[in-house]
Amino acid sequence: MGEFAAVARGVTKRFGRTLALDDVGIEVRAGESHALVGRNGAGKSTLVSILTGMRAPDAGEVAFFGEPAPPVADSAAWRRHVACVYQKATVVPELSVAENLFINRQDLGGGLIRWKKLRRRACELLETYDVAVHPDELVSALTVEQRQLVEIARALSIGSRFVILDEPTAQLDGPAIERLFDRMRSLQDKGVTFLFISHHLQEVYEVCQTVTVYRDARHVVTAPVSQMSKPDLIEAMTGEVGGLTVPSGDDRPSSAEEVLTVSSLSGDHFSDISLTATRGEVIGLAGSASSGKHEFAETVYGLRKPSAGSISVDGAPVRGGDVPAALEAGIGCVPRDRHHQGLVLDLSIAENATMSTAGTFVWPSAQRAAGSTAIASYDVKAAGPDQPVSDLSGGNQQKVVMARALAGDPSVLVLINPTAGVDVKSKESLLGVVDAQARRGKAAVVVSDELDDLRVCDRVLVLFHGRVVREFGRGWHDQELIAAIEGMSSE
Amino acid sequence: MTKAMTEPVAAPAPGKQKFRLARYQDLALVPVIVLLLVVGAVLSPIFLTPANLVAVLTQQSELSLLVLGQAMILVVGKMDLSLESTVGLAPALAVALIIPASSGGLDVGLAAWLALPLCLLIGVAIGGLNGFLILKVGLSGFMVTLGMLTMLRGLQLAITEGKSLIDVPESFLYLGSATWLGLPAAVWICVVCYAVGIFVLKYLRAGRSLYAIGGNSEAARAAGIRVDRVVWTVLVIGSVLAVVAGILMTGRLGSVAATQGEGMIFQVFAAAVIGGISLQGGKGTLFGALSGVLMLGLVEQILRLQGVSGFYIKASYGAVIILALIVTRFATGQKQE
Amino acid sequence: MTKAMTEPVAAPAPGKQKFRLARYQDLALVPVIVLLLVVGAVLSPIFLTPANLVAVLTQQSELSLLVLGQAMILVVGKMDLSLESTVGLAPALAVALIIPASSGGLDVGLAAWLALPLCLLIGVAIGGLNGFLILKVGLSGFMVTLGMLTMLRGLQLAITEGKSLIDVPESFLYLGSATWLGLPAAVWICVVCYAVGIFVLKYLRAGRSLYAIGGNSEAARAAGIRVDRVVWTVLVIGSVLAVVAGILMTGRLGSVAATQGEGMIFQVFAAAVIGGISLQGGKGTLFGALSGVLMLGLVEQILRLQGVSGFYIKASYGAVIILALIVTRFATGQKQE
Amino acid sequence: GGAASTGAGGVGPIGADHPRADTDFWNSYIKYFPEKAKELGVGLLNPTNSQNKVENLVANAQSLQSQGAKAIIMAPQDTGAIASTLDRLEKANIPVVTVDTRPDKGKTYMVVRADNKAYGEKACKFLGDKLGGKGKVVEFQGALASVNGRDRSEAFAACMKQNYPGITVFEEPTDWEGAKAAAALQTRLNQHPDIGGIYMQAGGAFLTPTLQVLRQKNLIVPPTDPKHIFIVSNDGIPSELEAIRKGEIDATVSQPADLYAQWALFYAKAAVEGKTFQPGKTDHDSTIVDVGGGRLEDQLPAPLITKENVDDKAFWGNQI
Ligand SMILES: Nc1ncnc2c1ncn2[C@@H]1O[C@H](COP(=O)(O)OP(=O)(O)OP(=O)(O)O)[C@@H](O)[C@H]1O
Ligand SMILES: Nc1ncnc2c1ncn2[C@@H]1O[C@H](COP(=O)(O)OP(=O)(O)OP(=O)(O)O)[C@@H](O)[C@H]1O
Ligand SMILES: O[C@H]1[C@H](O)[C@H](O)OC[C@H]1O
Ligand SMILES: [Mg+2]
Ligand SMILES: [Mg+2]
Repeated sequence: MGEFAAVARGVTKRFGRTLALDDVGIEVRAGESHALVGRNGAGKSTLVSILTGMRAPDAGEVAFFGEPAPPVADSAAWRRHVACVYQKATVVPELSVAENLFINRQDLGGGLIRWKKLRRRACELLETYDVAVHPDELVSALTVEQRQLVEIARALSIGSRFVILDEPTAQLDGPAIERLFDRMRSLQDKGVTFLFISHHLQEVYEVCQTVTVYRDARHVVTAPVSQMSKPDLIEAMTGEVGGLTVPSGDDRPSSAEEVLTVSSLSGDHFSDISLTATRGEVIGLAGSASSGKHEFAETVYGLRKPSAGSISVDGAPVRGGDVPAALEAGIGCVPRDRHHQGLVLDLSIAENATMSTAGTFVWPSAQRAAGSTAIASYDVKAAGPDQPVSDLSGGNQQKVVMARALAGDPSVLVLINPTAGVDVKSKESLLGVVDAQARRGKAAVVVSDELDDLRVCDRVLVLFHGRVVREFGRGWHDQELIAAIEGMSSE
Repeated sequence: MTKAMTEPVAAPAPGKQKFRLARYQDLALVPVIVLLLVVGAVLSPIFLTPANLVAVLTQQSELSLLVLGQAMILVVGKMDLSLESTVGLAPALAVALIIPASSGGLDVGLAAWLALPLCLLIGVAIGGLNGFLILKVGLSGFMVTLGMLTMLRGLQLAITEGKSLIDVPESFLYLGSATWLGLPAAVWICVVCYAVGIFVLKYLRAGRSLYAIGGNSEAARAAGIRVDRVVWTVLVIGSVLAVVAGILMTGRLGSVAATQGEGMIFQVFAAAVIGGISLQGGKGTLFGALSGVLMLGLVEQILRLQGVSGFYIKASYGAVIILALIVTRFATGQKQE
Repeated sequence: MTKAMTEPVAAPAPGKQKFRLARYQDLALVPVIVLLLVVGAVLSPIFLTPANLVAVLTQQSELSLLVLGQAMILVVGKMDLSLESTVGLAPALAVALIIPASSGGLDVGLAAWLALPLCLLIGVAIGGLNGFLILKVGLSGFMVTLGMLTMLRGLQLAITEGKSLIDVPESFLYLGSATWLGLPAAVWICVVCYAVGIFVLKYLRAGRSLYAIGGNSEAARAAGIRVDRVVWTVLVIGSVLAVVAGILMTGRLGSVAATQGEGMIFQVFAAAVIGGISLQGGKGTLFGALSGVLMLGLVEQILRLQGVSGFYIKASYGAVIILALIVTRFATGQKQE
Repeated sequence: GGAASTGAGGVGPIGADHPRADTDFWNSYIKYFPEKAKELGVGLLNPTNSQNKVENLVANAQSLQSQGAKAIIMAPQDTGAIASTLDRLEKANIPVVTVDTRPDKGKTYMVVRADNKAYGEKACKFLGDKLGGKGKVVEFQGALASVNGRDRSEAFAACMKQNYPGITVFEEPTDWEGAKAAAALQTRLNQHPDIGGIYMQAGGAFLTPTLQVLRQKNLIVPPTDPKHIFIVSNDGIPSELEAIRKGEIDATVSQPADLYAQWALFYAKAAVEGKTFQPGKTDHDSTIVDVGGGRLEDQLPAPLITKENVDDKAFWGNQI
């Protein structure tokens, strides 16, 4: 059994009446990169918490390199076997990089902490793994990418040769993802084993050799990646035949009637951007994390104040930096991060979905009815309109955000990362909504790092350092778009 | 739209159960209150007499207004410790501006009828200042209002030189001492304030927005709620309610005591939290808060009627707070933060 | 109190600048303290005399111990409001167990030398109980310690029936009244406690774990830190420090005052936060907290020596707190929460 | 420091701490203080005020000491917790005169107060006689941390037990706070509508809130009415005398605020001048008693005021 870096067998885990894992197993061969995929709520993160000793399973066993896992209380022993970059960051933001690297072992075995030595050791470590950050930097000042690298370096420095990455790419832009993959490959060459979780199936093909699929808390299949086509994979995840059908929308009727006009808009991290969208048009905005594309979209919706330029909807100017004004003018928005700006988790689906619609009075029955409509129209899996959104899985939560953005029947949609962290099937239905809205004569601006999201667009603008550097019509190729995003465009 | 084809993520049952519980959570204290009424009646024959119950209500009226204000402030995700000092300062300052120096006033000599409006205005000013420091300057709400608590209490001392003001204009005493339709005016005022508050927080968009802001202010902002404006308004309303409490207390005691309101803030938090208001914001109802106030009032009254010496009342009161927290903790099954 | 990672800052430059500032943040109040010394000296010829400075230190010694305890509790991401009642209850209970009923005691008649160890034990018990309720029962720390504050203060009332205890054993008075090498023992004790605290929080793994837990308790747990154990220990240490403060105060006043410690908790928070301790946990140093204590002590002494009437001192004190918050806010450039 | 002195040039400087300003009794005392100092030729430091908190008193004493006070006048309201401060002042050779209260421990040059036990007794006898030895009485106790609260409470209780066993007394601890008294009275009146008497240990603190409660319950009626509640108070402030005239309350003990100020200053001056005193009758209608261990207390007269003698100009409450 020594050939397996990690083995789990017969693992069952229950949260109250939710069965999160139902007698599942996984075998991760030493030295490989193993993908774990499944829909939102399939139980992936729960398995991770069991494989890292953060939770004890209700039943089942775990072994590393043939050795049974240590008792849950002995976290030090777990850390030598397995390291993890969780969905949520496990760093301490207000402490320095050096200290985070050696957290809970700052004394380096010497009793007293010697800060100079600690810093030196941190430098060495960062150099070894080629992480370009200063050891004195506070972790709160790092980028997501840098933070993840610090976490990986820390994990490897503890001596574990098995690393779990739970949706590491969800928050990274294209080039950063590429850099992460390069690093994974080179570490794999040095004998490190990876368990990799992602909703981006193409990534599985890029870095993994084996894939395991979970569905509804159960193990469905484990196979070499080379033997699973994308449609097979999706079928395994969803239990339905037929691959992903992201609507491309190339048969959408077009119109010349301008809805959204942005002229010479400047603001945080972008300047002098002009753009017009006509009825039924979907415009994509692509670019790296520092391209200013998010800031531009947020400015259009009034979440940020513009420093110059103007926005108008149906010819009427919209006051900048004023969300209510934007809503009034007919702009709806799915904000960048649903946890941060999208939802009030403790409130019900109905309340979240109707939060942006005007009116002095709120009649609970009317609100509930609106909630039910939203659940039906956006295919939200929920017990009812009164259910708090905190009970929903990620994908379903995202649909509620979409419902909120569309509640006032806006004529312009600003969608930022609309499918982030959402499984393939939910992604399909969300993009279907975008297409359907465009067909109803709405204009939409889709800001995304995901190529799938951009495929529904009629044209894609690429931003680089706050300016539009290229525009693509339909039918672009992945490579040319990525090159443009990375600023390597020839034009 | 795409066909429904997603599998339910989790068994829907626990979700359903959770929101059912949540809906009735604001009624959680009702059985406790009934129990206290029964216990009170068994222990003391006069407990259920109208006079006794009215006494409980009257004694809790000032606290209840403070709790009303604080509850809204907590729901919106802030905190105002200075409410208890507003209870004393606003009446003291308003009265001092009216009465002559010989009675401890400031010798400004404003007309007596100005006392009430002036007092309310002072409340607006205090709430507004707190809002400014928290929202515009960006200071920690807990700390600002802690500083304000000290400063306002100090201001009252400075204005009155530590004196209680006895020569209070009649008009100012009226509300705290009048009886309307057989019930003290103070009780009517509380009832009306709570009724309005409960209605607003349930049926008005502006009221609902408090929950959105307290639950996730960024999301509220992104949903088009004018967060700062709402928070500011709530802080001002909280201060004004504290002023009203101060006016009632002045009327009830016939003077503005130098220490008026001192120590109340602890009870305010206790009542609000026991009543289901979360210190984290975004959760709880005013009805719940009110039942927290009533519960504490009944406990106190039972102890007092039982002839429990005043020295033991405070300890029992503290024990009841902790007990209530434990009960709430297990009733809701959620860890508190 | 885990904070989510904030938006990534793209350019490393501002980050670097930030950490530089952050490293010197605990020295932020040093210039203010120097300024206050200069102002004091200009205004009053006796200000810089050893006698006056020692008086300031002595007056602040009890507060400083409470701040030390509270600062550690805040760093670890909790809060303990009950510290101020521990200051009174622990000595009162310990002494009452020793002295006869005729002196206000409980007539248990334990040996006098037991007073000190007993008192410390009571501190351990209170901190332990708080920890149990917060960590094991899962109650809100703010609320538990608020309830505890009321209950302990009530317990003291119940034990002493509102009286101050004057027949305190000599051994118990010693620490608060003795002078060692020309300085009050109280000052020495504070110096030693702070020195140990600063050392532990800077150079020991256990000490550093406070920051990790306060900054992100999930991360701390993942790194193998025994979060509950550390938090519990810190709560116990905080209570014990409050007990020591109570012992010093008893020695200084020559008796256990009925209201010993009352109202101190507000000053404790003010000093800690002005000294750079974050209410959100994970931030601040004990040196900073100490300078917060000294700053407030100097301000108070200057006002007092200036003959500012006691009635104005409190208001000025509140104003200073708010001012200090504003200065900190703009010095660090960060909004507070 | 900037401590300005009033009456400069007289004997002194003498430091004074006033205990509180939130009752009319103490306000009157504070008002008399500078006048009497001028009359006696005493040089005063700016008086401090400890606002009912012993910690403030301790700090204030320290600051008076560092401003060079030759003697200190204080009125510790917590008579226990002042012990160490007295020890410290003794070591620094600063004589202390306490007024109103006698510290439980520690050296004092002279205590100026009245026989507070007598207040309790007078109140007890008055109520006992008026109620004919039976009925129910509410007593607002002062802070038991103060010797005054204890003396008045103990004497009242002892006298009731001995002379009027038929009377039930409800003791309400109030810490000298009017709000606590009002809440207690409200409840007691509901529970026992037949309350026949009230003893308030300090009119300065309890008068207004009590009358406000009674007014709301329509219980302010002439003594002839069977519903009348007999009220006896302590302090003798002008508004109590006014209330007696109006028949709202029935009696009070006049605790001489003027004489408190006058004789406290007198003894402080004498202390600075190095004079000494012996127990025995004085020339000002009072007695110096040795209350134990050579500690002297000048017990000033504190007459009972009722409707009959309320207009007597000799009462200090009629002089301001
Ligand atoms: N602590 C918990 N308490 C209650 N239910 C939980 C808890 N953690 C997870 N669950 C439930 O267990 C199920 C599996 O969740 P898990 O987080 O493992 O899903 P996942 O596969 O990681 O999903 P995603 O792709 O969205 O990250 C979900 O239904 C979730 O609601
Ligand atoms: N500790 C918990 N208690 C209750 N519900 C939980 C808990 N942890 C997770 N859940 C719920 O389980 C559901 C599914 O969790 P899941 O792992 O899918 O998160 P997610 O929303 O996909 O996160 P992300 O968007 O970061 O991927 C979510 O609705 C979440 O609220
Ligand atoms: O000591 C008491 C004083 O004699 C007077 O009765 O007012 C209340 C107390 O200060
Ligand atoms: Mg997950
Ligand atoms: Mg997820």
